[in-house]
Amino acid sequence: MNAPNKSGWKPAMEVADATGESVTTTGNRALMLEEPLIFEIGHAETTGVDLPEIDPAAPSRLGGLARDEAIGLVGLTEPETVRHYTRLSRQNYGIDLGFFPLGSCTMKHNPRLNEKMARLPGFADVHPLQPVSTIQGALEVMNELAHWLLDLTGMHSVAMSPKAGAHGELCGILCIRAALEARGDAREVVLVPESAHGTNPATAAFANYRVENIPATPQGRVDLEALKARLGPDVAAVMITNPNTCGLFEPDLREISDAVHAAGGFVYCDGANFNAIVGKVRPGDLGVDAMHINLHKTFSTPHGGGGPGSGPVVLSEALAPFMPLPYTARTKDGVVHLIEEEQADDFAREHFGGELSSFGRMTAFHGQMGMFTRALTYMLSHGADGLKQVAEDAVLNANYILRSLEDLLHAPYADSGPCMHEALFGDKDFGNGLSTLDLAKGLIDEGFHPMTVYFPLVVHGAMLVEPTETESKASIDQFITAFRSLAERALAGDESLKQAPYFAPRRRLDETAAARKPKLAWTPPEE
Amino acid sequence: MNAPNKSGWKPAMEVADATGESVTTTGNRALMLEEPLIFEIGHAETTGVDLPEIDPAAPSRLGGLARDEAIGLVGLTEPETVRHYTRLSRQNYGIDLGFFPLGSCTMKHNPRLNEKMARLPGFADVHPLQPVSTIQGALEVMNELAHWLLDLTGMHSVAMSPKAGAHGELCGILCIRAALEARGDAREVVLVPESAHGTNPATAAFANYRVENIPATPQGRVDLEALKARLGPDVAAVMITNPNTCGLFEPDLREISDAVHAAGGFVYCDGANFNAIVGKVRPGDLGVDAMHINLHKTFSTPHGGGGPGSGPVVLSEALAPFMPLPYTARTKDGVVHLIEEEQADDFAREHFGGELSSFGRMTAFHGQMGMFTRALTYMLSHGADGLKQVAEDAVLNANYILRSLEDLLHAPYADSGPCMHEALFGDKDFGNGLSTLDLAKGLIDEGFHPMTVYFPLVVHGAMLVEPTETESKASIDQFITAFRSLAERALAGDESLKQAPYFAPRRRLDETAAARKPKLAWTPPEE
Amino acid sequence: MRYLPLTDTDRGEMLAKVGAANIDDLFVDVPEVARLDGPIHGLPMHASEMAVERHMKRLAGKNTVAGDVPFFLGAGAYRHHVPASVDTVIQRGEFLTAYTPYQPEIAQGTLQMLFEFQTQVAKLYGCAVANASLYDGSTACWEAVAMATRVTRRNRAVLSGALHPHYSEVVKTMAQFTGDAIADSAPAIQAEPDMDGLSSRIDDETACVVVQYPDILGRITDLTELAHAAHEKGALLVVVNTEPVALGAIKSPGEMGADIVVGEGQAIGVGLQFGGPYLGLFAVRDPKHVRQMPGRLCGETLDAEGKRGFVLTLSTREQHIRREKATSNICTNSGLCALAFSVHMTLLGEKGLRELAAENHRLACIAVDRLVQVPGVSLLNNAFFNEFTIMLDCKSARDVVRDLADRGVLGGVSLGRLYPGVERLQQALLVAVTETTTEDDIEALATELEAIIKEAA
Amino acid sequence: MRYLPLTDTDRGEMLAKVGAANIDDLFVDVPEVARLDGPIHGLPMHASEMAVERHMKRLAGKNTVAGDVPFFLGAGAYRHHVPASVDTVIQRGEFLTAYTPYQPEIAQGTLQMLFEFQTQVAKLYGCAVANASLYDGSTACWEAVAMATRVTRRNRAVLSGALHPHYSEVVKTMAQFTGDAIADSAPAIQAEPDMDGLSSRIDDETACVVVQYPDILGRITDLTELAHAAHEKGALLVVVNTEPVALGAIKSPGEMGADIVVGEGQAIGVGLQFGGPYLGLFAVRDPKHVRQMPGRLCGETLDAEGKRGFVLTLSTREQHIRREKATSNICTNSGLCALAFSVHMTLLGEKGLRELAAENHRLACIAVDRLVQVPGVSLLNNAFFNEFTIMLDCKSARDVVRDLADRGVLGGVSLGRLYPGVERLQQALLVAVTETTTEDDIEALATELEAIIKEAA
Ligand SMILES: Cc1ncc(COP(=O)(O)O)c(C=O)c1O
Ligand SMILES: Cc1ncc(COP(=O)(O)O)c(C=O)c1O
Repeated sequence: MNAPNKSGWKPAMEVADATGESVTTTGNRALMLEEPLIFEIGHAETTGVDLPEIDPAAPSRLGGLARDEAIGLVGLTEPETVRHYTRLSRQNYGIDLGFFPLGSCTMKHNPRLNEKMARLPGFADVHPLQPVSTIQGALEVMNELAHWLLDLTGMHSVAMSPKAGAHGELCGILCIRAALEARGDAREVVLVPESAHGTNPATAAFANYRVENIPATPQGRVDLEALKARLGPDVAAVMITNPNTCGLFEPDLREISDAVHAAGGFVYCDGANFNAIVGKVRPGDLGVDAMHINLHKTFSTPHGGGGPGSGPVVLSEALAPFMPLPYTARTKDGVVHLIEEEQADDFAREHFGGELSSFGRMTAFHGQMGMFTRALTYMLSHGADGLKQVAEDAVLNANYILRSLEDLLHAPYADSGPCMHEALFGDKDFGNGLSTLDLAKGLIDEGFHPMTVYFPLVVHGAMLVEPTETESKASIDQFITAFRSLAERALAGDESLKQAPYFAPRRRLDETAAARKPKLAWTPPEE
Repeated sequence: MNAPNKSGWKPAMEVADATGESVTTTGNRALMLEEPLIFEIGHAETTGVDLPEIDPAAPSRLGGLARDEAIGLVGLTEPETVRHYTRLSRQNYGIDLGFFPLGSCTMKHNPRLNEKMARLPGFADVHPLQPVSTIQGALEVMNELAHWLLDLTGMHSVAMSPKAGAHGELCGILCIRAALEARGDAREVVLVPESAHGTNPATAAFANYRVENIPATPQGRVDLEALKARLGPDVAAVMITNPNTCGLFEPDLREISDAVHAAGGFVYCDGANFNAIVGKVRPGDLGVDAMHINLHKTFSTPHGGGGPGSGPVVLSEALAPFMPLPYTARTKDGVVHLIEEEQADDFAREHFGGELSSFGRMTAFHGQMGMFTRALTYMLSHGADGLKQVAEDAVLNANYILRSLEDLLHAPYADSGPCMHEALFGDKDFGNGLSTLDLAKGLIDEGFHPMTVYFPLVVHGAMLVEPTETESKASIDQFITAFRSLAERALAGDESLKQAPYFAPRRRLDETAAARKPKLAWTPPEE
Repeated sequence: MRYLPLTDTDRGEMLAKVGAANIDDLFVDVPEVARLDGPIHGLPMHASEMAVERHMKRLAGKNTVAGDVPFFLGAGAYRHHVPASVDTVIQRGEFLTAYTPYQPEIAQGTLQMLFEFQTQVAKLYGCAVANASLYDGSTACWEAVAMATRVTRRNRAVLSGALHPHYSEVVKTMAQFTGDAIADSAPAIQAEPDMDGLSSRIDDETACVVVQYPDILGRITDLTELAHAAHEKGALLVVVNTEPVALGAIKSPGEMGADIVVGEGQAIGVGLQFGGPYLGLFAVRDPKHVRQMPGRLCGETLDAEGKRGFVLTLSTREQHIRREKATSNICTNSGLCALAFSVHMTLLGEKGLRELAAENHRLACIAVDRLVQVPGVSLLNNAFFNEFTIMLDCKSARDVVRDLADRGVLGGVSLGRLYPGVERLQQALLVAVTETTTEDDIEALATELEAIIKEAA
Repeated sequence: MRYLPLTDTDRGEMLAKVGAANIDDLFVDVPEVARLDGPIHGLPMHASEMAVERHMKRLAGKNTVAGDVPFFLGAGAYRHHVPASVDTVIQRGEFLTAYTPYQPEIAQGTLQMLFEFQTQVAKLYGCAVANASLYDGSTACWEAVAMATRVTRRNRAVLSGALHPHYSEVVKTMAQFTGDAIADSAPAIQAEPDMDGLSSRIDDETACVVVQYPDILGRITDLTELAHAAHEKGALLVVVNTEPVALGAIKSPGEMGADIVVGEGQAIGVGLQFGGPYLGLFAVRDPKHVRQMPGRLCGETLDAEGKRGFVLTLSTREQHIRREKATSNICTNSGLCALAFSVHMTLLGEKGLRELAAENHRLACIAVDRLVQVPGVSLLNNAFFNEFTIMLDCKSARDVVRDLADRGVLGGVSLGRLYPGVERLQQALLVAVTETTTEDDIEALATELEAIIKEAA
């Protein structure tokens, strides 16, 4: 409805002087509401639950350890609580509000049927240690989900318990270490591209591997020949992200896998970007040995402001025997078994014809059931046909953005062909010292969540735009218009961008001060 | 946290010239997001549900009336739908966001347990015409609620089916008409105070009564002597609101009732303000014959942006036989009966010792079940002790506001003693032509919902502030500070208030233009 | 107490501020004799969430849940699948806990939604303008009659015999008091409604003729002739619809010449809820009648900066402005149900609504075909959408419904339940089928019906 | 498809813009041989909400719902009543559909909540600083051990035998690979844990000693001595708590000298959910250890206008900045569970938490008193909070649990389930009692237990 402004626009509202003084007595601005901390409005004697008063004469068998000092908590009544969190929530951006093209994070719509199904008492109100006869439905969910994951990836087995992507990486790398150790082959190095997500090197280091770089081509892919040259008996694994963090497919993955296998190593694939290829190609067909799947990305479980996630790991036949306990499996008689430490060997002997050399246990209980129900609901909703369409639309949206901005913005790999689910840009040629951060903050004023910035590290001022498939063309077109306007201003060196955002609940926050003298918990104001 | 501004503050942001041009390309301002109409973004071929495609060869037994033309609807997918309504919702104020002192509307907190209980499949997924043996729980809810309502009001019977307060008024007045007609006494006049809510005269007129004014005292109460003087054989009923719409208790209600009864008429009490006295005094003890109870006020069912409500009507013994069908009743054997047209007479004879002369039926089915479950949940939560505390806190909050502002603002009845649940002010002495509306719009900028304005009609520029009991002292104190600052500006004639609100999703809207050439439905833009 | 934020300290400070020694000083106006001194006797004291939840669950457990059994009830309330996102939206605090949008600058969410809702209803009904909702279909029906008397300045209404009996009851109840004359009757048991008979009852004093479409027996008839007949006599045609999904498959009342179209919106987005809250829809074909409409209307306008916005408009029709001269006494309406309807309708869209209607009709056809195979069962209707009337070869369909319930099937609504006195209707059973009905459900109904009829014979 | 907004027209226009003839032109990098040409074989096609809901409900129906039966399971996952408003808050789209708050200007909601959460956890644990959550208690336990090795530059950890066996398993699994040495054992069946034995295992190479409080058998012991013993040797005391409600009744680990306190937060706000997602809590008593902590931290700061605001801080500890040198590889954590915890904790407050704890303990005492009346049942613990160990006079508590389940009672967690190999534990049954347990539930357990033991005898 509004015509795009011409580049060079200046905000009408000047930055207030930094006195913190406000234009209303309350500091509120109509529906943009300030909210104190609970510790500033709650009381020790206030509560939002109705429980029996404590009977001081009641018997106590606490071994003389009854708390005598105050804990220091405060309570709010229900009206105050609902209002506190509602007001806080209104200072947040989410997918439900608008376009959230945070590259590598796959911020797709979170279907509400998922939420409804996860709340069925038959899933939500079940204890993980109930006798197996009383949890057959839960085990079936895990099994059905496992079935989908294996069919979609073309892999042999799947470890369900990892709690998120990074935990899944650890699971995969530990399977690899266990497999190598099982054959008495202690290797030391894991190769990781510079463009990899931080969790990749962190995971490898955590498993006591030395991390070395995989060289890249100018087209943003793994340099096959250089990699081959580096392979040797010290290399335990290569960790490759596919599609990679530049939003590009690794065309040589099959050959990489073959080379790694030939050198006695394993291929770990970071599956965070599986959304681009689900239903289009199966990682198992590309020689991958282990890959985590972020159910909170490809399979639409909500990110919840930072988690929880879920990171099942699909495994090749070579790694399957080492997967962590517990796992579930359905035997030919249709019964679903929860395999824990106790039964693992018997079960493996009887049904898989060999002993399980599980490397151990990664977590208490059996994994992120609440995410399994959501992800399975999503898979059943989309079906095999829908999931294929998901990948296609996600990739189409990203290419559309790439081609709609490449004339204006530095797009480092645009010439190398189509991208996958992400369009990548850099801040080359921005004027007056402006950088990616300024453009990102400008997007906030325009009503968008910024893309991922400064990642991957291989591109200067990287801007990684992942639209996902749940965005309409109209929405993407509006984003492109706003992005172009901002890019023009950044290229022209419009300094007003340095102070963006102007309209968000907060102006730019001082992160340096926060880290210099960290204040990480509320403390009572000094009198 | 922020010091109150001194009176005379001027907003930093000037009103833009009325070109509709925006400071961002999108028109958004960070989290304050613009949203088009569904008809501007949807498509006829888009849908957010997955249903089988239509088989054109399928048999059709539609009597040749199959629709051939397009309906003209548009659809959105689920992601677009959730976002559309989420963005719209963010342009709304609700109790969950902040203080909502809308007088006469009792905007108290809506407990979330109510919502949860109403959604139990045993209540939500039950058809009103199921065989009675399959709906015993639903009937018990109605009966239990009826029981509470009767105990709290000290009345004889209750008609459960009215759909909101105004529907309840109609129910009560029709009971009165039926009772009078039953005794062959056709009367013509209903007396209503000038301060009454618009639904009172509208209801009386609807039931074919002539409406006449009840005179008021300078203290804002019914003028007992004047009323007595007017009573006579033509007066069918007086309609009195208690506490009245000035937020005051009618101390003479018992005497009024006696006088009305002596003159052969009935007393209808508008119970919209029951929240002020629940558990403190029973209308039945004051001689009331009929009173509706807005479950969506006193008993915390949500207003939902305009409804649904629920308006059960408690009745005196004299009116009970005339109440509308259906009703429910529990017999001595503990069984709960749904009494419809068919059983009414038999049932009344057997259990109440007389025939029912019900005036008929006010609605299909049995009333607002979804509100009954919520209201009952609320009553059980508060209990008899809690409900008493509700009234006390509601009245205390209102008096606190009255006494915190009366030095500054015209408070017409402040001298006559304590108020009940509402504090009433007028805009006397505002400078420069400013009025109540301007102060109200200023409150919007401060992050509050304005109080009720220009009602009751008996006070110039009335401002009716109803805090309810679910507001904390801190919240009320903040409101008082902001209100004082605005009042000072209004009294000083600060013209900047005439353009408030400055920060809301919309500036003042042109209501005159809207009414002059009404546009009440979307039409495609002309090419 | 969990909903009461004042602490005892607060209360003390506030009493001091208002100059009261104790709380009862603020209740001085209450006559001494009437003042209660403790919590009301006989009622329980406050209870925890957990305790209340247990109590309510116990009550809920005593009802048979429609979704748990083969289910065929309709008669003005239909069980459709409501997408999960509808509830997500209506639980947003900004919608749930808002009041009527009296302050439009901070109520654009509700207002724009109402504008969209009005447009959706108008289109569905084939009308120009719809209002922002009334209580339910039955009260909307009465409001239509009342409006027709205002428009025509006549006070006689002719009701079709095949109008939902609760709706006729409501109209007749109200008319008793307003002095309007109402003519009606119970439906005749025949495959087609007697439209000629209905037309012939329209005369020069008739304000309106009211007809249901599809009617209470599930029958569908062209209303064009009836519209002509009414218009010829200067009367209005009021069409009542209780199943909006039907209008995804059949012509709209507006198309056929209806002047006022009203109905129950419950079937879309709202759910069964044991009969309420439901959603009254109200629309007029001719915009000139707008100023006689009851209820709220939302209209488009501009704000001081020239931006489009929405407001409640034409309020001079309403009680809060016009008082005893208002077009209706309605105040609180069905806002949140209108939102649920609008969200569901937006999810459906043109395509989804048509598919939904087709699926309902498809399954209804399957049900009919199966049920008429049961010995002693015959179909009354020539035409139907998703509800139809079957005649049972036994004394009382009402008893059959109870027997079916005992066998775990909620088999429909007997006309005996709706028209207890009317002998000729006692063998008729109204059966509704929606997209939520499975073929297994149909089979269960047929099987149990067969068994019951056999036993009775 | 209901989640895919692109229309075929859109797709056509967009393909034209990107210069592709068809969608597969965009997948050219995928090796020909690996490209799939149709939907993957063997998987179903897309399905309606209704169909999916039916399927999922069928599966859910195969589980026994804890709330439907007398229920006594604990062992690291507790069933507490979660107030209805908790779910309202966590379903707000602005919380549910947000990502990690990388753009603080439009993530103050999440950030302020995390700051409040960190404060609540720190206070509960008697610590100075808590982080913004980890996956769950067991992984938090491992992270504590790993942090202790960083802080002390030693790599031996001593685990109490009464640490939850899943937690020890996780620690031992991880240590296998990091090269840390872990000493542990299954618990001894005695009324008091052997703290002296544990102390005696701490030596100069010990990075930390890890002890659970209340422990896996429900026992409660003062840890002050153990803290001294550890500190004397330069080791850290890591205390694990799996039932945060207990800390409303008993001293905090911080008070007793714990250096790192970790635990499972599930009991407050999160619910059972068959074991996940849960909520890892992590806190340190001494602020000087902050820079060695794993996971995200939210800190207070000012914005450019001088207004208070919150940001993620000290990120140089984290993988996205520090990569292979990070303190942990964690990225996604348990944000929404932290919100649920924080909302519930805010509703409880000091008063509510203490009352909740007292009510749990009261009912546990009643349960103990009743159960020891059952012939063949004896109590192990001297002290307990809401969970305790009973010894059954029969071969296998595990079989008893299964028998109880067949009789409709979920009667607890047998130690045999947790320690399958350990003979001496097979007769022990862990019983948890919370505010959701009724006296009828306790009676049912006692009665059925008595019957089973009798039958077995
Ligand atoms: C490429 C990549 N790898 C790994 C991860 C880590 O996954 P998680 O956050 O689920 O632990 C992410 C998540 O942001 C990612 O984008
Ligand atoms: C005093 C008074 N009477 C009657 C009513 C009408 O009630 P309802 O809106 O429930 O129809 C109201 C509601 O605003 C009111 O405040």
